[in-house]
Amino acid sequence: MDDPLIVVALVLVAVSATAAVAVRDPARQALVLAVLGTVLAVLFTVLQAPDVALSQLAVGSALTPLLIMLSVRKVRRPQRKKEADR
Amino acid sequence: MSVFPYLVAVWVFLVGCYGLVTSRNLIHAVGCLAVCQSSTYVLLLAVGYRDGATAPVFSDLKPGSRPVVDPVVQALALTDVVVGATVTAVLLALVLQISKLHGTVDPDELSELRG
Amino acid sequence: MTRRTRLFVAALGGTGLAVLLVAACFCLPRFGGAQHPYGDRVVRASLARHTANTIASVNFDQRAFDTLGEMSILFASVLGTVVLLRQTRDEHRAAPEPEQVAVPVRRFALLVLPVAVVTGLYVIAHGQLSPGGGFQGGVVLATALHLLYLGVDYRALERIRPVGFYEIADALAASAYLVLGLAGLVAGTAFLANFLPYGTFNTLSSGGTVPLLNAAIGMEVACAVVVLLARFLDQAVEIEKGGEK
Amino acid sequence: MNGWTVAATATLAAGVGAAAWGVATGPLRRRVVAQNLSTSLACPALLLLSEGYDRPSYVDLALLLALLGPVGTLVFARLLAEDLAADPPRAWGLTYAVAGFGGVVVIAVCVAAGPGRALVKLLVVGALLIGGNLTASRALSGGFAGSRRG
Amino acid sequence: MNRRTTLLGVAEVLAWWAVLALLWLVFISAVNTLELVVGASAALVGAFAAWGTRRAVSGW
Repeated sequence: MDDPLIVVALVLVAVSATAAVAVRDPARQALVLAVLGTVLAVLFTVLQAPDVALSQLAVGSALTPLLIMLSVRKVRRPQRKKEADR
Repeated sequence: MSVFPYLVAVWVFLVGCYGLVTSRNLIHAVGCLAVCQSSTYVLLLAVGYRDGATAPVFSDLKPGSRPVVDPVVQALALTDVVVGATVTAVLLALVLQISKLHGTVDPDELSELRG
Repeated sequence: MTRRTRLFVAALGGTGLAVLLVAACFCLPRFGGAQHPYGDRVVRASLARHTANTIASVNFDQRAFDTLGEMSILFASVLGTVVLLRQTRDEHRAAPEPEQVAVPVRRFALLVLPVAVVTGLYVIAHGQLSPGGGFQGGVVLATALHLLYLGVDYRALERIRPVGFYEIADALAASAYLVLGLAGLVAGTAFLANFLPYGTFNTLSSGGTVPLLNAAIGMEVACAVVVLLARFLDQAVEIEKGGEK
Repeated sequence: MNGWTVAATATLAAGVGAAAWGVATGPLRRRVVAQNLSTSLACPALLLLSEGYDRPSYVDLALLLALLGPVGTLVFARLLAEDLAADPPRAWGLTYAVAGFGGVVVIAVCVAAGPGRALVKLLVVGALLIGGNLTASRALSGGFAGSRRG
Repeated sequence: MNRRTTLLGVAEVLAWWAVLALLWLVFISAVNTLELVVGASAALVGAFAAWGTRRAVSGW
């Protein structure tokens, strides 16, 4: 009945998941993961699962990117210091 | 159309696995694991879908007036989304420890260190 | 094993897995099919227990024991992160430098924070009626608090976020879930059974124990996420290598 | 399918699709803008879906996305501030266009909802959506000027 | 903390409470007593959050 809508959402998920793997820099991957979270939430809405979509929105839009970006900052910092010492 | 959503779930899972195997950065690998996780949600919700149905939430819907999709799979996916995020946090904490101990987050360099 | 052989093995295994998974896909029930025996029964049971949101009924009533398991994973992962990311002896804390944030961004953060808190509470409180519940609302609440880090600076967040308090609240919420389950035993039914009166359909008091378990999970998730993010923020912003100072 | 879901499909395919492509390629300044626009395009799509499925309770999804989408962009604006300061994004035309599109969708959905409590809720979502989108764009282009670490 | 700042603080919390309680009324679909009680307490939590953050920030 709503087939085109479901197909579009599924294709978007497949494309952004592929992009999330293909982008190798963790900071840029976090950006793609944030978009993947939003697209997944839309897919879940289209599949009539608003509860799961809410979960995905709450987690994917801010929490996961924040965790990854904080880890990236922590891992990068000693390297930056080394460059400053050089 | 009748298997396309399942195939998308399989694709997302395999692509995530490919990323895990070829990753040169553990933080990137954790991100790929998150992609793998999301494939399970796609699969579960696709199994629970019913053509022309709506969500089994009756706050703005008269019970029985429209067909509804399967709520069991939704309940499974819902809790796992949040719990999965905290598990991601544990993995990232492990990565931070590795980076502190060895000064690198490249899995190849790490295996050389051990040998 | 060299990188090349490892990739070869992975490609071999991946191809096999792909073939098996695709074959399995064609054996699954048709997408969008009308056969959902468990779903139909769950919807009937949920309506009999006056819970408007069937998913909340599954999570907090019909499969509440399962949610207890999920909650323990959550609790354990918070515990694991706290242990992994504690300050070691060769590290010291450096005070974070104040941040200069553009005025509109700062005002936006200060205005949206209370709105997000109320929205999170709304999502938790209406979990058994409309889409939402403890898991989602808890994450929203915790995210709202961290607007203060994002829009102002870390010291402002530290002033209103005593981590010890959230750790205690996390444990209290986890035990509240257990106590509510045990109350079912005391009331003469089973562990985590829905022993309270079901109330009027589609009101806040409907669903028996569902709203209470929902609130416990909401508090648990909110506190858990705050504690998790506190550890990560400590690591990323304050704790530095080296024992001097 | 009805008019609302067709509009949602078009928004997803053209808008969010373009944002997904933009976030995966190009320089960092384009990626962060694409991430911001992906949330501010998905939110109107969710409003359209809520109207298309005739489920007022789905508006909660759009509300949450309008609240948390800009927070997600602030994460990147904050933690990538040093990289962005060297090469700040300049896409105000696109940002205003997307904000205008969000406004149009909110007005259309409001007209369909008719007067009542639901109308005010939709207006709150619209205000959060547009205000959040513009503030997040502001944060991306030099919102964290004096950022060293902290 | 003198009387003036106390009064200002109370006024601020009350103002936020009114705004947030109104917001709760907008969010919900049906009004009844329990809903109002829960909404009023949630708005109070939000109002104290707003007051606390503004104090922590020192300056608008």
